[in-house]
Formats: sequence, structure tokens, C-alpha cells
Amino acid sequence: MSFWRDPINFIIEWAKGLLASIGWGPGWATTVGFVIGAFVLAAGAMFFVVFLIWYERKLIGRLQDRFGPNRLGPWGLFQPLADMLKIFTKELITPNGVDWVAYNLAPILSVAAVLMMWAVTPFSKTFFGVNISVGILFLIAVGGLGEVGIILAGWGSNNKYALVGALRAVAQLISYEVPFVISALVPVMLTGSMSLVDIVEAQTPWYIVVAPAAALIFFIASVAETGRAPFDLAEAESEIVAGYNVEYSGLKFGMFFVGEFLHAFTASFIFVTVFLGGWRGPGADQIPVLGLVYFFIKTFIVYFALILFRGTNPRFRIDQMMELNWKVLTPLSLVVIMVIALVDRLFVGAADWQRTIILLVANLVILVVAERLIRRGVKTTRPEVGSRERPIASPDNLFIQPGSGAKG
Amino acid sequence: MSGLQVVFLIVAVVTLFSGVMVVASRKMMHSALWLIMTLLGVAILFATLQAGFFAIVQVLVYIGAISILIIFTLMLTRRVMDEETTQVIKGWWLPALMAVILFGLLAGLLATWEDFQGMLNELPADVENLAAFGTALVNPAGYVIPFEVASILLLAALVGAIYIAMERKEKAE
Amino acid sequence: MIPLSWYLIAAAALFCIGLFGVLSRKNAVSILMSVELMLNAVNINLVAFWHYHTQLQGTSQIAPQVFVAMVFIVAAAEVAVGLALIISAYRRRETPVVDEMTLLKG
Amino acid sequence: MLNDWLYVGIFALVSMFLPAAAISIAALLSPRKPNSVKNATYECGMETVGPAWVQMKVQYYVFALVFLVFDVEAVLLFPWAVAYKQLPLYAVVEAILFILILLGGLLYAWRKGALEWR
Repeated sequence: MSFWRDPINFIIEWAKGLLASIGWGPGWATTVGFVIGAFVLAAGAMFFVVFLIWYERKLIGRLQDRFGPNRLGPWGLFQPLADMLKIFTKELITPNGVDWVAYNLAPILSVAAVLMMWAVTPFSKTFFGVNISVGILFLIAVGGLGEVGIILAGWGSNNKYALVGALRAVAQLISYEVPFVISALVPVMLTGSMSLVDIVEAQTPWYIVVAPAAALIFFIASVAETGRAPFDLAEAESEIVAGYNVEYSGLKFGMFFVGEFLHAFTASFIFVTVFLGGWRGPGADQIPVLGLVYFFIKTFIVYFALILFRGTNPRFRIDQMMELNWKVLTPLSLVVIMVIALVDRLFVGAADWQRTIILLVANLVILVVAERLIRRGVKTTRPEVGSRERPIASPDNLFIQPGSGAKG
Repeated sequence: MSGLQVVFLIVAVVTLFSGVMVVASRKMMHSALWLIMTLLGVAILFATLQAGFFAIVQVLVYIGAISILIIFTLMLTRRVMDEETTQVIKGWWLPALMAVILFGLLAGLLATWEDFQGMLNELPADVENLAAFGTALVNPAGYVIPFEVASILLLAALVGAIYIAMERKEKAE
Repeated sequence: MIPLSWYLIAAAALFCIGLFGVLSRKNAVSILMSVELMLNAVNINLVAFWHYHTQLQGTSQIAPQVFVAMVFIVAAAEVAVGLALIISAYRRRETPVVDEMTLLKG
Repeated sequence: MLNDWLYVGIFALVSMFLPAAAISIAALLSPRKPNSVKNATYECGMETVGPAWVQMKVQYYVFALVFLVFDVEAVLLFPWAVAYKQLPLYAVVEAILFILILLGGLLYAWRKGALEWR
């Protein structure tokens, strides 16, 4: 194994040899290796956030016809560092009556839940934290720990707005977990394994080609799972004070944001791993480091799409969001599972490319039919514009009298 | 004592302690949070038994769904939140005595079993054969009846719970 | 490696803790939580026996796995309906405390 | 196999430790001048009224309930999905029946109006 083909694994093997040569037993050497590996990966992820924040602010700035950060360093590249210094030295206010353990555990848990997703993702053919046989289920389960973190934040900070925000956020997250889990069944079915390494290796045509409907549902649901625009109504900064994190300050508040930015990036590389072929690309099998490059290029393309999604869509209303989930995505994902299972089984004798085309056509038919049905449903249920009394900021109702009918 | 045994002891102690706190906490919310801790400990115990699938399912179903459902219910039922007084019945020592006696009986009974001291060795890596499990679930010679009955049970739970929980709303309309 | 007995004792202890909770707590929600503890104790036993018998037979044993999965499903159904009943009873009686949910007493 | 779980456990501990360490460092670096106004519960500048608890809608419970049921369903389907490639047609149909029964539950909830946000 040469250094240039696979530098990361080369260093790992070298370090293992070093530990063995100073007389450590294999058990301890593995454990120490694990600790160092986990530290490097997790710390790398956390420092990566600094870059992500710059990237996103710059891009969002461009989308909104602004410059974004552009004073500190080349293209404003050092701006997040300055922000980090500032947030590190801000006072950490602990309000009265908080539940100390819950209050302090919540920001830690919300970052840890995202970081743990890095443990099972294959970044290249030879570079991954660990290959557990239930990888894709692990990703979903760890996301559930983030919800516990949100509940801890909302309840622990002894504030009714925080509590309401937390419950709303959790209701949103668990709702969108349903289509997320069900559409994750499709790659498992096509691969015959839950291990993410196997799922990447099995994608001879990428699964987005085989099952675009499942990929679309998975993408929308994972954007909603990150809890950012247009699904960010639990913490809509421009409309309400904040959500579950209203009582937090300084770095504890910052940790929620670190978790959010990291989750957006993590969601995009999970999408890449599951549906866009992960590290696969020309030559990546022979030269693993090339796979790493492909992986990050694909991830940044999806991340770019995610930021575009954020920057160009207006925020959902909560009833619209719940309707989108329960009345569109969930039934659709169940139908997709059934159709793919049936079609793939009926054409079991066909060649691979024929099955790919058949599945693709089946998926597209589902999407078209669903689109028609949704259009019909929306037409019949949309209320007439102007049928209700609407709150307009006119001089008459600037001072709202009780019972005047001008309420939102 | 091997490393795995140390891990087991720590996890078991933490799990049992949180279990005690579930039944001993005064605030209902603390009780629910300790329950999450217990469930996590049980998940780690599953992982030490190399049942990776069930460890993850434990986190997914119990922590991700059931405990959140319990917490939502706590938010819906008001008096539990401000009730700071005792949460146990007056003659609580009787159940305590019963529990201790039952534990003694169970431990004594188990100790007479010949395989009680059997060692659990590390299994080969691919032994948790999920494909075989999945095949058995839909195999008519295997467990297809429990599989379909499970879906009917879930359907019944869904319909029943929605009917019960939303009943008053319907009367009001 | 860990003896089977450790798991069985831990599960028995967890079961007894749950039993104590069921018998002694006033609040219906915490009775349900104690039932969860007992179900978890059962699952620990099942998974431990799965491991033990898989080790003895050399192949993965299906029956314990199916049983564990069924326990998960039953637990989910039980929690769903139980909590719905508690919510419904709370609406009528304004209390989640079991002793006060008496329809027949004066 | 156990080594894999060891790594997952270590990674979980490390990923808890790193944010905790960052917050501890920030707590050392930051000033600490509490006063009663600063520490008061934030309610948009108003005086805090009542306990930090509000009556929740039953809607939250219903969403969590439907989520629980479909989560458990997906968990049963995952082993089936792993085995899917080796299954005969009737086994696939059985799983589809399983999904259809639960789809019926979803339709009931829809009809009942449980999926509306009010």
C-alpha cells in the first residue's frame, strides 16, 4: 500500500505498527487507536463547522444580493474565527430556576447526536470509522437522541416559550422521521444489507437513478430533520424570539448552532452515501484517496443545493408542514416501498440494466401520479383569497380592541 | 477481570441505579428522564451481547418514540408537573418487601440451574444473521402469523388510541 | 467474557424494581413507565439466552429474535393505548392519580 | 464485532466530551456577573407570569402516537428488506399486506382528522 494512493490508511497502519512495536498488547493498541481515531474525526468535524459557517454565509449573502462576510482575511475567510473568539468570551448566563443537569446536557447532546453520525459513514473505500451491520438504522436512531436534547433544553430552562418551542420542534422532527425511515428501506432492499459500506459498494447505477421517488422523499425529510429553513418554524428568528434555545447564551447557545450547521452538512453526506454512490467514481476503487475527493465534491454539491433550498423558499406554516408530511410524504413513501418491492420481484429474471429502467419508470410514474393527486387535492381545499378577515396593518387596527375580529 | 466485564458492571450499575430513580423520583419529568437513561443502559447491554440490531432498535423505538410519547403525555396531564409531594402510596414498604423477596426467590431459583454459570463467549462477526431473521418473519413455516398479527395489533392500537384521545373533541363539534 | 448469570441477575433486579414501581406509585404514567422497566428486563433475558443458545448451536437462533421483536411491538401498543386512556381519564377526572380514578366509589 | 461496538461507544463518549470541553473552556474565559434582572426568565421583557408550564394540545400526542406506530412498523420491515433479495414472490406480498394494513390505520387517522394541525 503506497502512501500516495491512500494516505489516511497508511498513517493508521503505521501508527498501529508503532504502538505494537513499543510492546502494547493488541487489545490496548486497538482501544488507544480507537480513542485517537475518534478524537481526530470528531474534532475535525467540529473545526470543519467554522468553514461551513463561512461558506453558508457567503452563499446566502450572494443569494440575497449581498456580499456576505468580506472584511477579515481573503474573502472574509477569517470572519468565523473572529465570531468564535467572541462567542467563547461571552458570558454564560444561567437563568433562575433551571434544572442544572438538563440545561447543560442539552447543548452537548444536540452536538453529540450529529457528531455520532460521522462514526459510521464511509468516506472512501478504506477510510471509515467503523462498519457496523446496522449502519443506516444507527444514523436514524442517533437522530432520535437529538430530539431528547431538544426536550431537555425546553424543559430544563424553566420557560414556557422554550417548552412550547421544544415540543413544536420535536413534533416536527418525529413527524418527518416517518418518511425518512420508510424511504431508507429502499436502499436496504436494493442492497440486501444495512451496512453503509455495503450500500455504497452495491451502487453500480446510483440509487438516485434506480429510485428517484425514494431519493426525493429522503432528501426532503432529511432537510426537515435538520430543522432549518424552510422547515425552521420552531426557531424562526425573524418571527418569534427563538425556540427551545431562548434561555441559552454564549457558547451554550452557539453549540445549538454548531449542531445545526453540522447537521446540514451531515445530512447532505448521508444523502450522498445512500443515494449518490458515496465515494464511487472513476478510479476510486484503485486509488482510495480519489474516493475521498469524489465524496467531498458530491457532498458540497448536495450542500449547495440544500443552501439554495434554504435561501429561495419561504418558510412553511406549521399546518402546511404537517400536511406535507402526513398527507403527502408518508403515504407516498409507503406506496413507493410497495411498488418497488413488487416490480423488482416481478422482473427478477431481467438483466440489471433492464431492471434499472423498469424501476426508474415505475418511480417516475409514481411521482407523476402523486403530483396530479396533490394538485387536485390542493385545488379543492384552498380557501378563497379574501374570504376571511385578514389582519392588515392599517391605521384602523394598529390598536387592536379585544373582540374586534382582527386577530391572526 | 476482562475489559468487557468492567464495561458490563459499570453499565449494569448505572442502569439499575437509573431504574431505581425512575420509581423513586418525586418529579415526574425526572422520572421520565431517568427512564431514558435506563433504556440507554439496556441498549448498551444488548450491544455487549452482540445483538446490534436490537441495541439500535432499543434506541430507535424506546428512546426515540416511546419515551417521547410519555413526555408528551406528562405535558398533557397537568397535575403531575406541580406535584412535589410524595409519589408513592402510603404502605410502600409492602411492595418493596415483595420486590426484594421476589428478587431473592428468582436469584435462588436461577442459582440451582446447571447452566447458570455458563460463559458467554464472543460470537463470530456475521452470526447476527438479519437475512435469516427477515426470511423467517415472512416464511409460512416460520413466523408469518405473528408478523401479520403484529401489524393488526399496531393498527388496533393506532385506531383505539386515536379514538380514545380525540373523543371529546368530536363531541364538542 | 461475561457469565450468563450476570445478565440474568441484572434482569431480575430490573424486573423487581419495575414491580415495585407498579405496585407502589400513585401516578398512572409512572406505573406505565415501571411496566416498561419490566418489559426491558424480559428483553435482556431473551437477548442473553439468544446469545447463549447461538453460541451452543453455532447458528443464529430465530425464535428469541422474533420474541424480542414482538415484545417491542407489544410495548409500543401498550404504551400507546395506555397513555391514551390516561389522557382520556385525566380529561374526565382532572387527575392522573390512580387512587382518585374511582367511578364507582361515592 | 464487539470491537465495532467499542468504537461506537468510544466515539459517543468523545463526541459528548468535545462540546462539553468547549463549554467548560468558554465558562473559564467568560466573565461572570450575574444579577437578578439578567437571570430572570426571558419573556420578551414582561414580568414572568405563572409556572413554566402550559396546557399542551392533544395534537402533539396524536402525532407522537402515529410516529411510534410507523417507527415500529419500519423496524419490523428492516430485516425483511435485508432478506428481500432472496425472498419468493409470496413473501413480498405478505410484507405488502403488512404495509397495507398500516396504511389503513393512516387513512383512519386522516379521516378522523387526527392529522390536521389545529
